[in-house]
Amino acid sequence: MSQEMTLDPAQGQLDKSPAKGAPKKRSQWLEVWHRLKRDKMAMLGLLIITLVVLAAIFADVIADYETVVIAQNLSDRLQGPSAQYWLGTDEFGRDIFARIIHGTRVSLMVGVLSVAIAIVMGGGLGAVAGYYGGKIDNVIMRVMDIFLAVPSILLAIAIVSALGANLMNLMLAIAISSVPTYARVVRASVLTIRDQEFIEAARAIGASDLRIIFRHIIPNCLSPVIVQGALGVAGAILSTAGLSFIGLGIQPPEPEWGAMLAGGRQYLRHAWHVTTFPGLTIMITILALNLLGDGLRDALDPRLKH
Amino acid sequence: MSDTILEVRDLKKYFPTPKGTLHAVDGVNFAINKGKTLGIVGESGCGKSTTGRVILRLLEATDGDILFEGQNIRHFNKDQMRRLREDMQIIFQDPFASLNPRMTASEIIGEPLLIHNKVKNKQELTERVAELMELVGLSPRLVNTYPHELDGGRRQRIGIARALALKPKFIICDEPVSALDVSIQAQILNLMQDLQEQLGLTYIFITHDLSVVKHFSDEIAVMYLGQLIEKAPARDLFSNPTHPYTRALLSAIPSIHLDHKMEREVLQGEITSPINPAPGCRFAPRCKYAAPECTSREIHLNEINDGHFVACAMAGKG
Amino acid sequence: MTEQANTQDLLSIEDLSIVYEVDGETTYAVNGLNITLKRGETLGLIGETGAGKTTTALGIMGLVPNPPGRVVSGKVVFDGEDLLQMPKEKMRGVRGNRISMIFQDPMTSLNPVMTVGEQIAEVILIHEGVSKKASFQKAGEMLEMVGIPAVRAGDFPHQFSGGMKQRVVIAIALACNPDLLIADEPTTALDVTIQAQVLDLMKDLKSRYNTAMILITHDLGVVAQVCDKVAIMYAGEVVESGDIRDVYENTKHPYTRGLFGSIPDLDHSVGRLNPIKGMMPDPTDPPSGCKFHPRCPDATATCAASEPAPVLTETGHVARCLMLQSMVEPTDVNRVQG
Amino acid sequence: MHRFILKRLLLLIPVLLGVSLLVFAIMSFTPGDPAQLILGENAPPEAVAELREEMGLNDPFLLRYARFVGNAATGDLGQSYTSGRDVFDEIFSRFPNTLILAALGVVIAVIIGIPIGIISATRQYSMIDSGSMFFALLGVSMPNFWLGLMMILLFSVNLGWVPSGGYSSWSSLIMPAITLGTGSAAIITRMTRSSMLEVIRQDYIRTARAKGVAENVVINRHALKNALIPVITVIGLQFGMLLGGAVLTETVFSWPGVGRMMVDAIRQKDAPTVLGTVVFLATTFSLVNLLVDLLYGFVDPRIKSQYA
Amino acid sequence: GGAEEAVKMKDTLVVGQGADAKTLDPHATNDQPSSRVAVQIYSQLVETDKDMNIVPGLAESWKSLDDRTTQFTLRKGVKFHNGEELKASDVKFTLEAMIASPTVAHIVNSISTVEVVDDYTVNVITKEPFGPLLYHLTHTAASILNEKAVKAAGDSYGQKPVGTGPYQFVDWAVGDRITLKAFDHYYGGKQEIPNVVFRNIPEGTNRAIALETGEIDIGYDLEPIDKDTVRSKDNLTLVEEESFSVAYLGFNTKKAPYDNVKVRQAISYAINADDIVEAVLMGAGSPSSSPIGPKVFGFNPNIERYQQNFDKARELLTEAGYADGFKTSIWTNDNPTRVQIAQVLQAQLRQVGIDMSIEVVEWGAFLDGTSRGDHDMFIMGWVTVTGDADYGLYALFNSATHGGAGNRSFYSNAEVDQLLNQARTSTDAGERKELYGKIQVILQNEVPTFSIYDQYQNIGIQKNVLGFSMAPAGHHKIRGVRFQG
Ligand SMILES: Nc1ncnc2c1ncn2[C@@H]1O[C@H](COP(=O)(O)OP(=O)(O)OP(=O)(O)O)[C@@H](O)[C@H]1O
Ligand SMILES: Nc1ncnc2c1ncn2[C@@H]1O[C@H](COP(=O)(O)OP(=O)(O)OP(=O)(O)O)[C@@H](O)[C@H]1O
Ligand SMILES: [Mg+2]
Ligand SMILES: [Mg+2]
Repeated sequence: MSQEMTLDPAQGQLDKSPAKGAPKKRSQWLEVWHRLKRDKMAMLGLLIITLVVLAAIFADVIADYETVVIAQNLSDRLQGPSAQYWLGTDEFGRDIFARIIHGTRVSLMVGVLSVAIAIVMGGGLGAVAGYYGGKIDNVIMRVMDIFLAVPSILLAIAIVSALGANLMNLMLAIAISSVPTYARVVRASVLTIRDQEFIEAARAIGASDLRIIFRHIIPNCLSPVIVQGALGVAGAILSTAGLSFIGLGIQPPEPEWGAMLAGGRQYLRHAWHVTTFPGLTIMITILALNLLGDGLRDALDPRLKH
Repeated sequence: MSDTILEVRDLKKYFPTPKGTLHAVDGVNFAINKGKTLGIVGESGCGKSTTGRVILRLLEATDGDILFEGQNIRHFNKDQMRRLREDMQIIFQDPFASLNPRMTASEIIGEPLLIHNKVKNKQELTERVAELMELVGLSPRLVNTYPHELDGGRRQRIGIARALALKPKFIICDEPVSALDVSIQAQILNLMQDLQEQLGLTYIFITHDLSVVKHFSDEIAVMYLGQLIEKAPARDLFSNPTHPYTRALLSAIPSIHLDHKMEREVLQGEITSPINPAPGCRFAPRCKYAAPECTSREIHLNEINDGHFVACAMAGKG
Repeated sequence: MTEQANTQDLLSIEDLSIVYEVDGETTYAVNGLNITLKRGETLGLIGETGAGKTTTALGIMGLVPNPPGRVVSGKVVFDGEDLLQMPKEKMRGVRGNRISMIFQDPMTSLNPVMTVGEQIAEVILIHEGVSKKASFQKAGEMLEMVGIPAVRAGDFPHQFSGGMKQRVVIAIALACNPDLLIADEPTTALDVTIQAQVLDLMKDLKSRYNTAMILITHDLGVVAQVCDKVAIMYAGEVVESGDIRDVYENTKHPYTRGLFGSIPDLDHSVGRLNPIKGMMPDPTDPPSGCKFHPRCPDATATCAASEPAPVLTETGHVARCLMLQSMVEPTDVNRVQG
Repeated sequence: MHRFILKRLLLLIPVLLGVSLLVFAIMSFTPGDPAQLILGENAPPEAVAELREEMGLNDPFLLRYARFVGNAATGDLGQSYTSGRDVFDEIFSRFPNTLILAALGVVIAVIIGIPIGIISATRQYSMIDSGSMFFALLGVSMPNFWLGLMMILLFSVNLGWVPSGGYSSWSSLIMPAITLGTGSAAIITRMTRSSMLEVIRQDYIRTARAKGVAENVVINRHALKNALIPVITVIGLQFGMLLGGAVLTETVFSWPGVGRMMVDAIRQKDAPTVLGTVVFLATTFSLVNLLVDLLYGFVDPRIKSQYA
Repeated sequence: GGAEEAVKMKDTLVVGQGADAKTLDPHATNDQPSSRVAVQIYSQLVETDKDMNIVPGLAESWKSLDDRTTQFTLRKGVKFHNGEELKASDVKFTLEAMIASPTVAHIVNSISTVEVVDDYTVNVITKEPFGPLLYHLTHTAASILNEKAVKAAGDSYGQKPVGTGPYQFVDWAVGDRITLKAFDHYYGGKQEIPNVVFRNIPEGTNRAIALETGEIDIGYDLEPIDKDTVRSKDNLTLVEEESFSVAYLGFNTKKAPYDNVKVRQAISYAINADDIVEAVLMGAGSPSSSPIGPKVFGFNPNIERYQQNFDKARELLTEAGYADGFKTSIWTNDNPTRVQIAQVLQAQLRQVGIDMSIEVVEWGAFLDGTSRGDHDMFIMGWVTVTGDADYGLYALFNSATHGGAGNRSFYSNAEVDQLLNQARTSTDAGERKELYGKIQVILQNEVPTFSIYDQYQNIGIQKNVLGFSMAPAGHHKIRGVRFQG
């Protein structure tokens, strides 16, 4: 009908004020970031993680791999912290500081990649199970139950010892052992999202299953996955350290924190620094990831908005 | 009959549940003419939404026929369904749940156009979205906003724009205003009315708000536990409610007129479970006129007046 | 005169302002609100989402969550005592006993892991100083009174339907025979037929015990059927209040008129509704002057500049509109609401 | 209720079959010859070949698996390749150690975790809250074995208060249980806190306050029971985890538990022991979960009615 | 005072070791932790003293009837723990059962028949003359069992051992401890300490701590790093002695480039064993020049060690055609010491251009893979438990024992084969010694395995434990030990 009729009756003067419905594209992620920024603990976590990532990136600048990190210097064995060796040396006379710095690469890689693998596998399975439901759901989740019934550290040990201890297998083992967690998390959120009206709306406009899963469901169940992922990286680093502790971790001379810690445990009483510094590094990194993870959880949950 | 756009015959939708079969929709019949509005009212859980979803084939019917423009769409294949989606659309109750929180207004409105390849390029898409936004009264500056930044009224407008994107002939409105404040509710109702006039739309308007349905509909169908128990032109239904349940329902509406002293027909108890319902009139357990014959046989809709149908064994008997 | 009026009033809220402070943003939820209520009277508090109805109720109960909420100013004089100044311990003795409150959603207002009997008995046990056994006895009676067989006292909330839960909530609220009952949208979540049952029940019980009631709702119809007085809230302020008949029939404030124009009337058909344009203002950044001016069809330049004061209309109720102010002198609210 | 338990127990069967098939496959398709293992590094090849035949190791995989399942169904989990001992007996001789350690660990975790979680939640954003959450996080962040080593150093070596390892008296339990407990305590603290925060926001808590209920009663009576429901799952999961996953702690404290037995067996490729322990641990884990679900019923009447 | 104190005196000796015994059936296993327990429960026909001389055990005396037959005369009145008396039939039963057991048959497979002459006399006849027979019979695996007890227990004999030894089996908390008590009728007299407990404490650090805290009286296999602590404690004694154990680096001589002796020599020149001993063992061993330790009968003390010489190593590599080095791998199981050795080797070989990766392989797979020859290099240890060179050299270097039978370097040398056979069939000690000397010279030149070091045993003992005597084989008879005071 007339132009006037289609004019928005809601367009009062209010609309012109830039207050809430501001036209700039401020996605939810941006909001999350703004909320996260106010969480001091989370920011501390983020700061530490940034430092760790920087250490990983610039490791080669800080210390040369061939000559400092893996080269043995048996005359300088088990020396305490000094000006030359900031954090002392290990049982082969290698600079612990340099090894910790290079170790960030391995630890981060294992942590991030194994979680990424687990998210892709677990998330995919969880999404399919949750979306289709019924028999498919049942089969997938029963298989997950099987994996879940075995404590994850044992599963990881079994896989590593079956496949052999190397970086790839280690990541795979940690990934596989955490697949059910992600499958469950994703499935649970898919289940809540699946029944929401916007999914039905998408179906009503003729969207295909694939489009619905990728465009509508997955983006909406990312938040619990992100939280779980941040905590998962922490868990993966701990698991790696644990596996190294019983001799199934990263193999020498590659510097890995858990392996360093495990390698030094027989010197615990005589050369405290050999275990203490890698131990502290692990602890601080995990703590940072946990702080960030918790912060993200709060920031992503609008109900916790304070 | 040529101007019947949709006809539903003996539509049934049962859900299997652990406690038995849930008869959400149980033998519903009606027809709607082009450009008209059929209101469906009833209490929570009586099967209104399910009816709407089954018609759109968002749920598969257990039994019955759905004739859209003369074709039985229950047997349409995927491709036919896709094309049908251009003609039949839905607007949902909850403007907060029915929009993907991770998509902007323009993405949401543009999505049907993309899915159905209605636009050739980005620019055309932008233009079409802008047109649609104007149509539903959304300011162009809101293109990039996310749903959570908007109030319920604007969100509902996005939902309406999305439904209109494919230029449908027929829209099911599942409680489109019940989550909104009265002033916003009125704005949306006006908008929908305008759109109907402009675009010649046909609506099924589902609600539990009787005053809204009266205002909005040409014809009203009252549902109780999955069945239609009364259907009449709007005015007729309100002036001459026949089914005891309809009468109770109407008398329960609090009037804004102070002197309107209600003669309440207060119903005892609440709507009962639709799981494995007993045969006969489903309202009988709460009905003060119930007689043995109410439960001894199935009660069907009967035309008692011109266009006024009632499913009551006692109707006309006093 | 003023003295006398005050002692007569069961409840008198004076200039109550409540804010929520979240992330450095201040939400002005209730702004200089004035309400009075006598024993046995029922006040309908109407307003759209975010108008500050619930906050007002929580303010009376002393339950504004802090943080983030804070009572900035005002008095809540109940039976001669300012509740806001009352020590915590004493205030607990008032809550549930002399003033009780029914919350909006019956589905979530009951503790899912306690039997309904326990939940009713608890309030009796706290306030009436009776034995446990006696409190359960009375809880059973309360259930019967709201139309639920006493034998069901041992059931858990999830075993009840929505309407029954709402009755349990009412039973809790009325268990100690309060002087004032605040019901926050007690029927919004219910179907019309159930709503009718619950409203009837409340009306009945109220008249039996001569309880004063504040009924919060956004349904003008419910208020028309149940209340003696009405207060229309907009953006934290009462924009129009007074005797129900007066307000409904001599509506003075443009907002109230807008509300009436927004709802379809069952008895008179109109082609189109006549709603208020725009939407509720952002409570963290309320407009200057009259809060309603951006949406007001009659707004003039002065509306944006100066805040309206409460005005007594010729028929005797109060409205806050500059249009009226130019015609009628501002008056003391407490006096006119007698 | 009985039907629910029965159904859950029946559901356990496919899970256990899956678990055992998985492990059986891992053990079968990875290098390492059991016959060689049994006979040791000096055994002549002919003897090894003979033993392989005798043990049926040359049979097709599925046949061997079927044989295993058949025996397991009668409670025969076979003999350890390394010790020749009956796997079933060995598991049962060690299980009490594992059980008591896990139980005590969980008890410690609960004793620490729940009160801190509650206090933290009721004083959200206070110093107490940040402080206890920080310590909780520290608990999860500390590698278990490292904490264990440090404790040994302090309490056994330097102070001489408790034995450093093994299981000789109740005092040997203290350190391993604390080591296990801290990690779980942290998790339980977090869960309690967030669950409590969630519950405190609920309408029924407001209802309770509106009734005039004193604040501590609101927390302890109204909020806690509701908040504990998800916490119980976590406790159950932790308990299940500790039953089998306390490998590192068992290593650090020379604790003769089932988890350690399994890890040793894995490393020695002692297939029957590995299979036996895995199946056993999976069973206990699932039973603990079932128990938790039943416990739910007691705490949450909504759930109880579903079991009927 | 005194009497009461005596009552309160310790009545239990606690021994801590790094693993639990597997089985106490001596025929079912050959591992050190089991042997350490078994040796308390059982007795053998003959034993060695601490200078490796053969001394009487259950056999009071013995004599050679011909070069293949040895006649043993048994002590009379020796009781088994089940009350049975030791008879010649038990000896026959034991040795025959041993020959039938694939696990330990290699120790006695030279025996063809065992003849019972009378209840206290038994003849052991070998297939060929067999010089090291008596040494082999001192092995714990050759412990004399009671026929009746073995038959009665069936499959579970390993958990209910019955011997003639000083201590008898009481209880086994699997994975944790084995409890023994003094046997009243031990032929050597009842022991002073009534109870002995063997505890399983896998972590070296924990064993040392347990020693310090007094939780254990004797701690086996101390980590090198803990030696100093033990030494420095007033209440502890460190016993450090050479053992029969040699750690070696093996080459797969079937595979290129290790089929080239120059490559093996080059690697030998690239290694600095002193560094390994120092860094990994913290001095708890000595660089080795032979696959058998200095205490073993037949050891040749005149062999030169390889001294680290990178130039020479590179030269040899160039001659072998690997001037630029090569890529290779080394297998080890997850034993931390071996992993550390591998790491030092890795660093040392890098100096001559050999890029060696370390593969930590789980023990079962390790045995399996090395017996098939899947490996390049590997690290292993060998304990010449009998104390006789035959046990140390025959299985490791004979071309008939390739793979699982012991020769995991797949070394074949006709001359060595011949010398090994000659030495084992000779009964003349002087001749045998000379032959083994020769073999060791060849082996040191051809280096099928590079012997890294002879390992010391590090045992920590509470000062109040008296009378503990060392046995180079690593399992000590606690017999005669007592508490001070
Ligand atoms: N997917 C489903 N599975 C099982 N039962 C269902 C499902 N969807 C709806 N139902 C049941 O079918 C009945 C009708 O539901 P429907 O949503 O159609 O009611 P409604 O009239 O739209 O109610 P409301 O006014 O609350 O929206 C209800 O009892 C509901 O519980
Ligand atoms: N806990 C809180 N924290 C922050 N802001 C709050 C909180 N509770 C209410 N508000 C804000 O205070 C204002 C008034 O809210 P209130 O709940 O009193 O409105 P209402 O009239 O009851 O609305 P409704 O009809 O939706 O119940 C709103 O803007 C709301 O967003
Ligand atoms: Mg619906
Ligand atoms: Mg409210």
